[in-house]
Amino acid sequence: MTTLKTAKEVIAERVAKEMSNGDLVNLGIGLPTMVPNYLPEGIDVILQSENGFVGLGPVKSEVSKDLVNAGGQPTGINHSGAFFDSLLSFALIRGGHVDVTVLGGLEVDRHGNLANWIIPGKMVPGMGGAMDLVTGAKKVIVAMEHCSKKGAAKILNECNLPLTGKGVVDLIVTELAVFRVTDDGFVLEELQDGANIEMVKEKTEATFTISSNLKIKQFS
Amino acid sequence: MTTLKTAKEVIAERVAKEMSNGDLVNLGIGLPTMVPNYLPEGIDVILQSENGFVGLGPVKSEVSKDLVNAGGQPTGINHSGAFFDSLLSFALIRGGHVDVTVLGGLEVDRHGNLANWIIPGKMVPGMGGAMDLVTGAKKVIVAMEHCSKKGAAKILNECNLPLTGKGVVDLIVTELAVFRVTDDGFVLEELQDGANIEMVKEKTEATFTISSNLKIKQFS
Amino acid sequence: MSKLITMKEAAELFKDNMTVMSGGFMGVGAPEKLVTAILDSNVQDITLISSDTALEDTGVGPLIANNRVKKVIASHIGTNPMTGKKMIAGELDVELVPQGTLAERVHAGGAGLGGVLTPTGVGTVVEEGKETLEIDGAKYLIEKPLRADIAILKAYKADKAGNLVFHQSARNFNPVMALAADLVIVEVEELVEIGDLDPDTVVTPGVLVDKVLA
Amino acid sequence: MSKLITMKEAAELFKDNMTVMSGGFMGVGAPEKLVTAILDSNVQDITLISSDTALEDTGVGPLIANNRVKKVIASHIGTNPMTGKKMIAGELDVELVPQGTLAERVHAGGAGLGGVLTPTGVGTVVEEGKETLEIDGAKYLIEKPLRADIAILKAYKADKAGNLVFHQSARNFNPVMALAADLVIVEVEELVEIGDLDPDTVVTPGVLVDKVLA
Repeated sequence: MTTLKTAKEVIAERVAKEMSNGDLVNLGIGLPTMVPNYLPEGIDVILQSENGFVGLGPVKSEVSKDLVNAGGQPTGINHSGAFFDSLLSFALIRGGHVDVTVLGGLEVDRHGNLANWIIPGKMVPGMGGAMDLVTGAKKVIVAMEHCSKKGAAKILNECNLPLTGKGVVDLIVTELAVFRVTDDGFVLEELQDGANIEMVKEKTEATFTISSNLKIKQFS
Repeated sequence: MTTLKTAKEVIAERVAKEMSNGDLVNLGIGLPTMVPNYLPEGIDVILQSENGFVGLGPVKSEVSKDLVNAGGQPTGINHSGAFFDSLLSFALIRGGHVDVTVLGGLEVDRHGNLANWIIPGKMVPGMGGAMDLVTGAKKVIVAMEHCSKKGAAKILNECNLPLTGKGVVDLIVTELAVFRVTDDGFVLEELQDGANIEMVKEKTEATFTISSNLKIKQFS
Repeated sequence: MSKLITMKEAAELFKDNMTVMSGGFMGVGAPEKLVTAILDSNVQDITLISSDTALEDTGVGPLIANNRVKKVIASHIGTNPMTGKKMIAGELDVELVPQGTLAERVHAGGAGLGGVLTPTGVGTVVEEGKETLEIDGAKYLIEKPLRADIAILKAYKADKAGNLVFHQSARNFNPVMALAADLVIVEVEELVEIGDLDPDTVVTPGVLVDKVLA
Repeated sequence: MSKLITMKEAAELFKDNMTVMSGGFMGVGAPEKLVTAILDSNVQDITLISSDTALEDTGVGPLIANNRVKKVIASHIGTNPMTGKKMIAGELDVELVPQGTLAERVHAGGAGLGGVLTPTGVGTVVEEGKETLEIDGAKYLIEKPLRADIAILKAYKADKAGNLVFHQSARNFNPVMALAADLVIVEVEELVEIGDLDPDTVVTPGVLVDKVLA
């Protein structure tokens, strides 16, 4: 019996395949935090928390008031982890020591621009560490549902919202497709289970080319 | 019975009077390291070693291969000391956290310029931490014999040697005199034991004014 | 020359219009007693530099709720709705700074540097109004150093010389800010004797700490 | 995925013309076994970045004596007369950098910054050939970031994940350089098990360390 997966689960599972063993990974809040649940056999990653440690893991025996993740939630640390200050934490991030960051997105465009921190006219939360992460991480993966809740396209020729980073996105993973960002714009690399090219074209405002090695995910 | 003091002892003793209790002090090699021997009663200073600690003190029970001063010599650390890396060490120095640095000098001029790191045509040792120290310390004291071994003036209108720092010197202490560097040039503040104004003028190339509060050290 | 002070003595150190820098991330590792000392002092019009404005009732949050702050320099204000409300109402000036830029600006302020050359924020609103510099073909923003009149920090342990160690993620901005203020006041969970801390594990040397809340 | 390597495996990692960064101050905290590995590798024309060139027979000194270095970037070369002799003979290029500027340049290289804005060296020969910037009325040199192909470091203890702690003044440039090279190799006095080091006292997180000399 096949259990129907949610869009978020489909996305998280696909993002997990981008990880290599030993990668230092920083995950944004929300959907990205589901990624570790889907890591393939033999792939272990080390999670960084930008408030000052590596080795983020589940809470062990008891909650510590001094140990929270970047979202302020209680968390744990692995035996091999280490704490440090914010200066070193962002030196890791900006200096290219983080192999992969996975973030949500409001808009991504074919120049690799990402908008995910502010919607004019709404409450302004602040960029936190997101601008540093997209600038410094070796690989920036945007993990998001293909369209907004209202059905609007989020994969655009040009972002409309204020940017989080310019020319920073490497890969977009949605519940329908995987796009790689190249110097020549978007390349459709993969269709998720049940998606087809027409469907993706319809829900994507941006123009894109189709990879000659287009992968089509089999029903599992 | 009065014991005759060497020039270096006279200088070190006078420099020691510039210290306030609790000051963080960085001492250059040579003469400056004699200063702590002359600290007045009730005045304790904390010594910084730019290779990465505060609380420099004498070697205690046994020598540690990992504990040397900035000259590479075995040293000790006080109970209240702390070790850190070179980045923090020079953040302390450049950031104005060092209250006083005492350094030797080859030449000082009335603009507060200091030359003490290189003699063209001779072996080049390198500036080490000296340029950071003279730039960052709150008070820069040059502790040196009034003239060179050949009798040449070292307190000049304009330095001839390559500079260690531009406009950085606050005070010069020699075995004859104490000069303060002001925006208007040198002010003779004090005559050491046995010195007089004529003698100082003769051995000083730079023009200087004489403080209205000129102190003349009494024979002790 | 004891560094120990009481809450009352701490409260007297704050003045109107001061710039205050506070350690803490979402309230974790924030000096909540010193925040109370500021509230006790009735001081107004603070410029507050902090990673974030925590929640309404944690960390530096109460300074916002009690109208003590005229300007906030922070990377995140979303968890304290009071900050956003007052900003929109024009009662509070907010300068949003990427968190890594904030860390380096504070480091620059504490280390005597003229500023920070960072790629973070290039091509975004963060670039607006700032000078940029091209170095070896890449573009960098020139971000100015940050310093404060007073830094309020939270440490796990301090000895009586002011040497500090921190616990877990409560470290965050505290050691960076210890260099960047004219006066550094620390609140601790445990005060220990000189000699109790291993000089190899001290994170912030006591020479940077002016006052320890007893 | 063990990080442990032998002396022979270490020697194979070095190539001609590489830039190598070494921890250590006058030989203290310098990775002398890794220096031997470089000598064993017969590698030539290294660009060496280090606080100083130690003594002829300590720290990185033997790399100079054995003619493996074409350029040195350091703050002090006076304690190793071979460095000066070779420089004067035109066999060795030497770039002298103020020690604090060296620390910040390595930090900039490791932290993704475009450079350092420092007042150190303004008005001296250090300024020659460099761009300057005036910020709020003061003049700063723009000093470029420093990175290396390989950093060779010395730690007191490492666990098998590469987490490092240091001993006394042997720390110096080691933790700063751990961020600024494509490959980071560490020599240790004691190798311990994962879990033996307290995450609060680790100075350099293991994620920065690629190889540990067994």
